[in-house]
Amino acid sequence: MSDDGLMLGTAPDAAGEWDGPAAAPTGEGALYLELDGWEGPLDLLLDLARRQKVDLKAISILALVDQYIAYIERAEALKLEIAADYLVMAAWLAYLKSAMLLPKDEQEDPSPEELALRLQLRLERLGAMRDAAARLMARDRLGRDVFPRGAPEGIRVIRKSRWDCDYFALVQAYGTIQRRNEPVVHMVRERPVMTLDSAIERVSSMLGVTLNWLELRDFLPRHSDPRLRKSALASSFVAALELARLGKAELRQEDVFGPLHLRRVA
Amino acid sequence: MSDDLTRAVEALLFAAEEPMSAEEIAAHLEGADVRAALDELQALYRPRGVVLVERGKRWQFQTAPDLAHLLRREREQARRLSRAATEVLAIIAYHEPVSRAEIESIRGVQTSAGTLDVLMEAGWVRPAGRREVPGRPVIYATTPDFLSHFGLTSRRDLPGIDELKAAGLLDKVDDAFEAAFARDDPTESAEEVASDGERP
Amino acid sequence: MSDDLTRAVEALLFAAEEPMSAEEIAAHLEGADVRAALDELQALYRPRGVVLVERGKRWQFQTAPDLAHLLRREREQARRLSRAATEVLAIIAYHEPVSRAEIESIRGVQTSAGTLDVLMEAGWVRPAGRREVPGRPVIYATTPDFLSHFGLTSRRDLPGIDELKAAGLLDKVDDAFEAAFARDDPTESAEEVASDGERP
Repeated sequence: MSDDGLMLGTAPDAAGEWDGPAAAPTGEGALYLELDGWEGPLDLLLDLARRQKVDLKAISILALVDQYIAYIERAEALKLEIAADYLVMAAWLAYLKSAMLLPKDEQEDPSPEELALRLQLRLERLGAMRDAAARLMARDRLGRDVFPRGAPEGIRVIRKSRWDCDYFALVQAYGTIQRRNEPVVHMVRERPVMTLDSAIERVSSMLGVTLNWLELRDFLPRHSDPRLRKSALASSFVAALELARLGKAELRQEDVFGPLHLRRVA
Repeated sequence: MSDDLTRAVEALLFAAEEPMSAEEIAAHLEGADVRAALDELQALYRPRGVVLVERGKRWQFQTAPDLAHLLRREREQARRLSRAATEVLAIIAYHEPVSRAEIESIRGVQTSAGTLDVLMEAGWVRPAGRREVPGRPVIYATTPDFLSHFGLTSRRDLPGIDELKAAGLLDKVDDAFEAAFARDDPTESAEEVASDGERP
Repeated sequence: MSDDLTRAVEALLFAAEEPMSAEEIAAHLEGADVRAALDELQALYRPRGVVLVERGKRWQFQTAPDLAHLLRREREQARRLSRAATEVLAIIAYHEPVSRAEIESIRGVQTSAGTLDVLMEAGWVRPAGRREVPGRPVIYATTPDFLSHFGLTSRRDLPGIDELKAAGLLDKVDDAFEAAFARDDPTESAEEVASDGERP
């Protein structure tokens, strides 16, 4: 970026100030006091270049360098405080000038012609944008020169809902309310169950009949209510475990989920 | 057409934030006589989409009355009625005319004002006077639009309690659950399933 | 003169609070093709105190520029932009999209964050994504409001943009340098010029 020494600016521009620095004065004498009026060395260089009153393409870089250095020296002589980037630019320009005055075969790379061209190109671009900004600001601006309608009626989009509900939902809702409103009575139903005590009694008495292995299902009451059978199966299983724990019976199961057999311990 | 004065009056009225009297307009134009310009502009704009009108000696541009509808564009959006609103609608349909307090006592929950608003916005419910009891509460009824939306000739077409029962819509939740559960278990006897359904 | 569609477009644009695109206008008019109506209105209003202008594909009525002296409100003088802000705005408008580093390389000074903020607050500049180079810097562009405010139909209307483009003044210094140096010094070999451009 700063290969040609021109991106030296470190001082931020006058941001946020709506009434920025006054336009640079044109009188020679006023130049001394207006160092703060420029936004960096490039800005000052452009202003000096424009004083040559020639197209920036035809600018004399050598003359420009002399003007800049003379300007900075005058400011120093007046003991004005000069921002570092202006001094760096002055040093760079002094180097450029000496290089330009050297015989061509002693020149280093990049050549002073290249550096001068880059400087000229940059000044041209900055100048072009400065002119463009001025032309832009001079246009007929909305709210300053031309005006929109003062009191527009405005265009409104009114969002309207089309509500949707079907017959079934309506009737179902009424059913829900009716159901909700019926008096709530909690009743515990009597269920046919076999208690653990009766299962233990039943299983041990049946085991007493034989010494053979019996399947657990053989202990269940036959032809009974299926719900009673479920309960009896659970109770009889727990009864079998209990009897085994008490050492009164032994259990055998051949495979996982296979029939469970038990017999009396002799 | 317009001379400079007419153009100036036109621009002033266009940019003005409030209607302007002829005197106010003239004050902006070095006291020129703007009467003729106003008449000219009024005639010029008469057939247009925008017209110049005088109200109480003040002048302003406004949209031509026949085009005012363009400025208020409606956009319809289908929305499903909430469960609460559906319930309120059903209560009004079955019990009309009915007050809000009555609706709430039937539903067993408070009903927000917005719910009734939605039903009135939908055009299905209307206020139908006041109940002559202390507090004179507003009572609500359904509208003809309600009948046509739900394909009913009259409110008598709504299914009665018995029909709701037959359709299973009044079944208690746990009864319905038992019935469904029993069906899944083929060992359960048919008698038992039937008797379950009748148990109180 | 005007048929109904033209009147409708006229009314909508008069009533609108913001400039409207042809598509937005059409959306209010059941998708009618409004292009001819816009052209007719623009021609009709051209000599008047109020004119119809197109700004960045959006249309709006506004007062005629030559009447500015009658309408300018002294006390409401728009806040003046700083010179830095006007320059940054011009650089963004003529080069968009452009990164802050690119703006700085043209101006030769750092740009404080406040300068861009001022332009974004005015609604003239917006971030327009990131440049896909190392560091992915944010790039900036102008807005439709920028075109409206400065009375530009499109960016092609920017004062002198064609000349600037033709003169290569919108090209980067490096590119211009290569082109100019190669042209000015035909003895220079292509390699050397290329290597110049790559110097860190």
